Amino acid sequence: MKLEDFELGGTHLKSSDFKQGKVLTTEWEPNLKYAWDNGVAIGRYLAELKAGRIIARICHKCDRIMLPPRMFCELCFRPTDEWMYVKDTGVINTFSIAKVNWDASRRGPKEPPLLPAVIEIDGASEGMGIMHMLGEVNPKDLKIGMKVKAVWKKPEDRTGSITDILYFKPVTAKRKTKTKAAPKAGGKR
Amino acid sequence: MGMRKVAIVGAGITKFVRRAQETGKELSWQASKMALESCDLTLDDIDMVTLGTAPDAFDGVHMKGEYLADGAGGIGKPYMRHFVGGGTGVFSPIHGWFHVASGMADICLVVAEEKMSTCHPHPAGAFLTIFDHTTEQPLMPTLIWIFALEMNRYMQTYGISKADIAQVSVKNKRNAMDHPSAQVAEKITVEDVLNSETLCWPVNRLDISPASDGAAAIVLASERVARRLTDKPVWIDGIGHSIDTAYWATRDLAYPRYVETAARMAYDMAGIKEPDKEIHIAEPYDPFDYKELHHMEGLMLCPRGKAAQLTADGVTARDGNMPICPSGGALGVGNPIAATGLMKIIEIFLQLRGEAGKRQVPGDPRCGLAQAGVDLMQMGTVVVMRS
Amino acid sequence: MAITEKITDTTVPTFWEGAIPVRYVYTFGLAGEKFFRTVKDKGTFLATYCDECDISFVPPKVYCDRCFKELDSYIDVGTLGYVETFTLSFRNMDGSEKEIPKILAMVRIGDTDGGLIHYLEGFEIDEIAIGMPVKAVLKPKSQRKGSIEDIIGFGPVR
Amino acid sequence: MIKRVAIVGIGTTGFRPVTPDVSFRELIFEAARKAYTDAGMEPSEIDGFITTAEDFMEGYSIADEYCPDQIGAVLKPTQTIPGDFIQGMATGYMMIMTGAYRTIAIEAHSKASNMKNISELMGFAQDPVYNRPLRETPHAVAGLEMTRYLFESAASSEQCAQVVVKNKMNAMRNPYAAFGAEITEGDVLASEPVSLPLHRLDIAPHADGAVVAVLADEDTANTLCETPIWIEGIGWSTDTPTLEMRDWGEAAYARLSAEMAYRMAGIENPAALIDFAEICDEYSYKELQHMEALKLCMPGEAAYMLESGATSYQGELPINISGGARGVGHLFEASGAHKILELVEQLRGHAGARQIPDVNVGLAQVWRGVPTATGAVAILSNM
Repeated sequence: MKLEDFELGGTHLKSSDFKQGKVLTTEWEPNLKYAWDNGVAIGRYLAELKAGRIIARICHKCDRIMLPPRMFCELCFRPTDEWMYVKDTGVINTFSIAKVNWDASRRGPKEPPLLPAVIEIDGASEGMGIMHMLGEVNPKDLKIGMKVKAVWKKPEDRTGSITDILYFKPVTAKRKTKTKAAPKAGGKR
Repeated sequence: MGMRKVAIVGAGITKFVRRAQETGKELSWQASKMALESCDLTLDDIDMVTLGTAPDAFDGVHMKGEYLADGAGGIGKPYMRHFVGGGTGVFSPIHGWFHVASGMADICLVVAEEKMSTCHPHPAGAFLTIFDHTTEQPLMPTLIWIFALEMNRYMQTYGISKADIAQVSVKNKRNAMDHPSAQVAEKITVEDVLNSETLCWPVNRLDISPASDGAAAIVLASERVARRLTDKPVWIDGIGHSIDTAYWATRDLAYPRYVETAARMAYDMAGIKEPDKEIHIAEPYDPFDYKELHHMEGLMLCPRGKAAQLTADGVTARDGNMPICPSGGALGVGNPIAATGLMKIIEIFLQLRGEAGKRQVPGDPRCGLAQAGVDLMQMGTVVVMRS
Repeated sequence: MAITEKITDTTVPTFWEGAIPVRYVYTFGLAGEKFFRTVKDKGTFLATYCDECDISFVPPKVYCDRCFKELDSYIDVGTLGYVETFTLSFRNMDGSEKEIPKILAMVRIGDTDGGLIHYLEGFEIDEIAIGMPVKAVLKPKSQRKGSIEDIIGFGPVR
Repeated sequence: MIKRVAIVGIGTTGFRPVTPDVSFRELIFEAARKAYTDAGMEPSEIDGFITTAEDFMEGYSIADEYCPDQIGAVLKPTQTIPGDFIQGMATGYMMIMTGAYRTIAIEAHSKASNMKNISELMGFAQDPVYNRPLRETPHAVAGLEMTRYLFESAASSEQCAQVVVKNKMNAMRNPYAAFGAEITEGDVLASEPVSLPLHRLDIAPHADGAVVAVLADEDTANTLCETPIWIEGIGWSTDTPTLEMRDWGEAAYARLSAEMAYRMAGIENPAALIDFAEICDEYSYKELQHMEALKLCMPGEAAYMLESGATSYQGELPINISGGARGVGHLFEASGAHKILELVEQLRGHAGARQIPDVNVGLAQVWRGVPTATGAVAILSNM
């Protein structure tokens, strides 16, 4: 057989075909809402974030200090053993300079890029990173391996969320930047 | 071992398009009907059906495997869906292989479908909710972040430039010019890629495969039936699948070990000791251009960090020593997730039969491989095929 | 049991709220487009017929889902049908209660193997019987958009 | 050649209306840990893993991503089947029969309590063009079917209510069940109408919980345990998803699945050979409709059998000893899992207060719920 010998299905529509009503359509916005149980490990993780601390969980058998914390070790498959506070500093494992929002809409010309990163947290086992944002930094100065520190919300504004940390900023920012905060994520959810 | 041999005996595919008028059911039927016609079978001959399709959040139907059943030929038959994220399309023949190699079915229809355009205004919106709902989604991530983060780490680890990586997009989009299903085939240059809009540095628009609608299907048969149906069966000689932890930020992002474990499983089954010599042609998953390189390394087709050089040297071109994505891949043909994986299987099937037309690689290839994967950079699916 | 530290205080468990914020626009497909264009413009229903399997499809399909034959000729099957089954529904999709319960029915159209699921209008629940003939009631042509909502329901045959 | 496949280990958390003290990961870990301990294996020794899950039930676009950690499947051959546990078990059965895997673990769970509007989610499974725009309760599909079933079988709403009474009573003896109660036929008929003839108490309320089972090939099973529970037959099937094209009286998916499973098990007269059955009663009438489709009785006879007490706890063919979905709770993808769990416990003789004496062959049947026409059947034995 050869693909070329067949008449292939698939009728392409242009975006204007929709706008001009050349094709019948129906719309739907599902109401998909959840309240997920945090359970033991994430429940404690969020509570500690509210208190301005990052907590990890230790597996003695694998000798790992794990972040985010978990009540079982996914490698040796037994319960983890102990809680441990880790630092709110870390190292940039990798980063990006994002000009699109979560829904693929583009950030406006005056909106600074978002700076997502994987940050390896000091005190956790090597390579234990979490995804978070970077701030108070010129994107051009970003480098893998850079030391960073968490910038927390004011205690009264914290809600027990990963966003209680506003972003991580370089530890040795030489010049004072006037862009105080990291940009807000765009697009309505 | 005494395992039953399983062959691919027929294939079908739709065009990959940005917005299809057809429903997902109709696309599935178009591909499935073509697959049956290609090997002179009717739906009556099919013992069982398996369907691969990725998130319900694309097509916009809860339990969409159930919704698609009639278009996929599943009515009144044992019919089941499998779903391993971006790895789904190459898992499809693996699930089909379970059906036939176990002796449960003699002939199994394997269908893969995706209709991403239903998700408006852009399917990207469905990707926010692939991240951990509590510890990641509040940061409002987009899918491109995770690829950009991985690409940056990969570039840094091996000292690879954006230009090195852009060559993959150039190659695949050009290869796709000969694929009848292709959505975004074009002749572009490395500069075009580098000058295209930067979305999430280091990722530019032309580094990424498009969102697509499409379907693909194959027919699997047991050895006895396959030999009766065709004089050119293509055998599934090795299958492998593996998933890494969901805690993706705790992993080495420079190397896809989930692909390596899946590949080792498939190579063991196929008796392959030196993949770089024994595999003649490969279709690794290329949703982003660097991913082709990343996956080639995970497949052990070249040493870590060396895939870009092979691409620069033309080794992975269609007329090179190790053609990679001669179909045009996700970057060129399009990326209706599950259907893309099966498109890759179909390309290897046609290439090994010498029926790939203008895309045919020289040198009479006898052993090929298709791979898909990803999820949160964690899923690997690998199929080794021989003529 | 399996984990060594559990929550033992009622005030401790917490939850995280979220949503899947997606929106969809569905095309009707090759057959659906023809069906609803015809409802909109001509006020009648179309079927496709597979002569291999002797099955007629309402809603029409471009393929026979039993033998995969392509079905490309459409037959006007009118708007008369028979109650195959029915239910008195008290709830909406979101689980909320309806102000007035509605009679929902599966109506076989003509002598086809298919039909439509829609409301029965103009009946008391006690009047409904399986096998009873009914006729589609459509919105006025000017208000029809090409959708299942162009049909108000099925009413008595007079 | 592999000849037989057995269940060699099973673990569960039990089933509760809510589980606020554990995350889905912690919930599943408990079931997995118990299953592996029961099988006398560590997950590192297991060749492959299967999770059964649907995205929107989990609240993720790609729920598959989150399947490995809590079942010990990191970097192992693992996959998600968006289907019922029994379909997952069918895949596991096939994997072992290929000869490429000796042992497979299968996981299913429900965190249905975490869905804030489960009714609308169920409605989201309807055809977006022909059905969904009416914004009808998803239970209306069952209401339509119940009317037709009662018409064709001449069974009554009262008899359907007796199914609820029986199963909720059975659940009183099942420590895993969340909805055991002593109620009357009148209580069911007096409960609020949802989609008549369906009342609120005809419909199974949902529950949370997890189950993990370990399958092994014959040789491995015989070395691992004294009483392997053999999979004698397994079948799965799908009828048309197009509501308008359906035969509304008969549960064709159940008949086809059963025929496949019976063929595999070499069973010609299921009513005589099967000692007990766990069958889908997500809606009360479904138990009766399914009994007929499974050929456990003649068409139209299910209600008589129920009334005669033949399907009760002490009857000739006890049905839903566990309490079924009405007594245990509706578990969505894990529905088949609690039925398999019940079969294993009964066939091992570990069912405590609800143990049926001298049982050798059990049948589990499941349906994927409205608006689907998909089901699966498994036949297990301890011989």
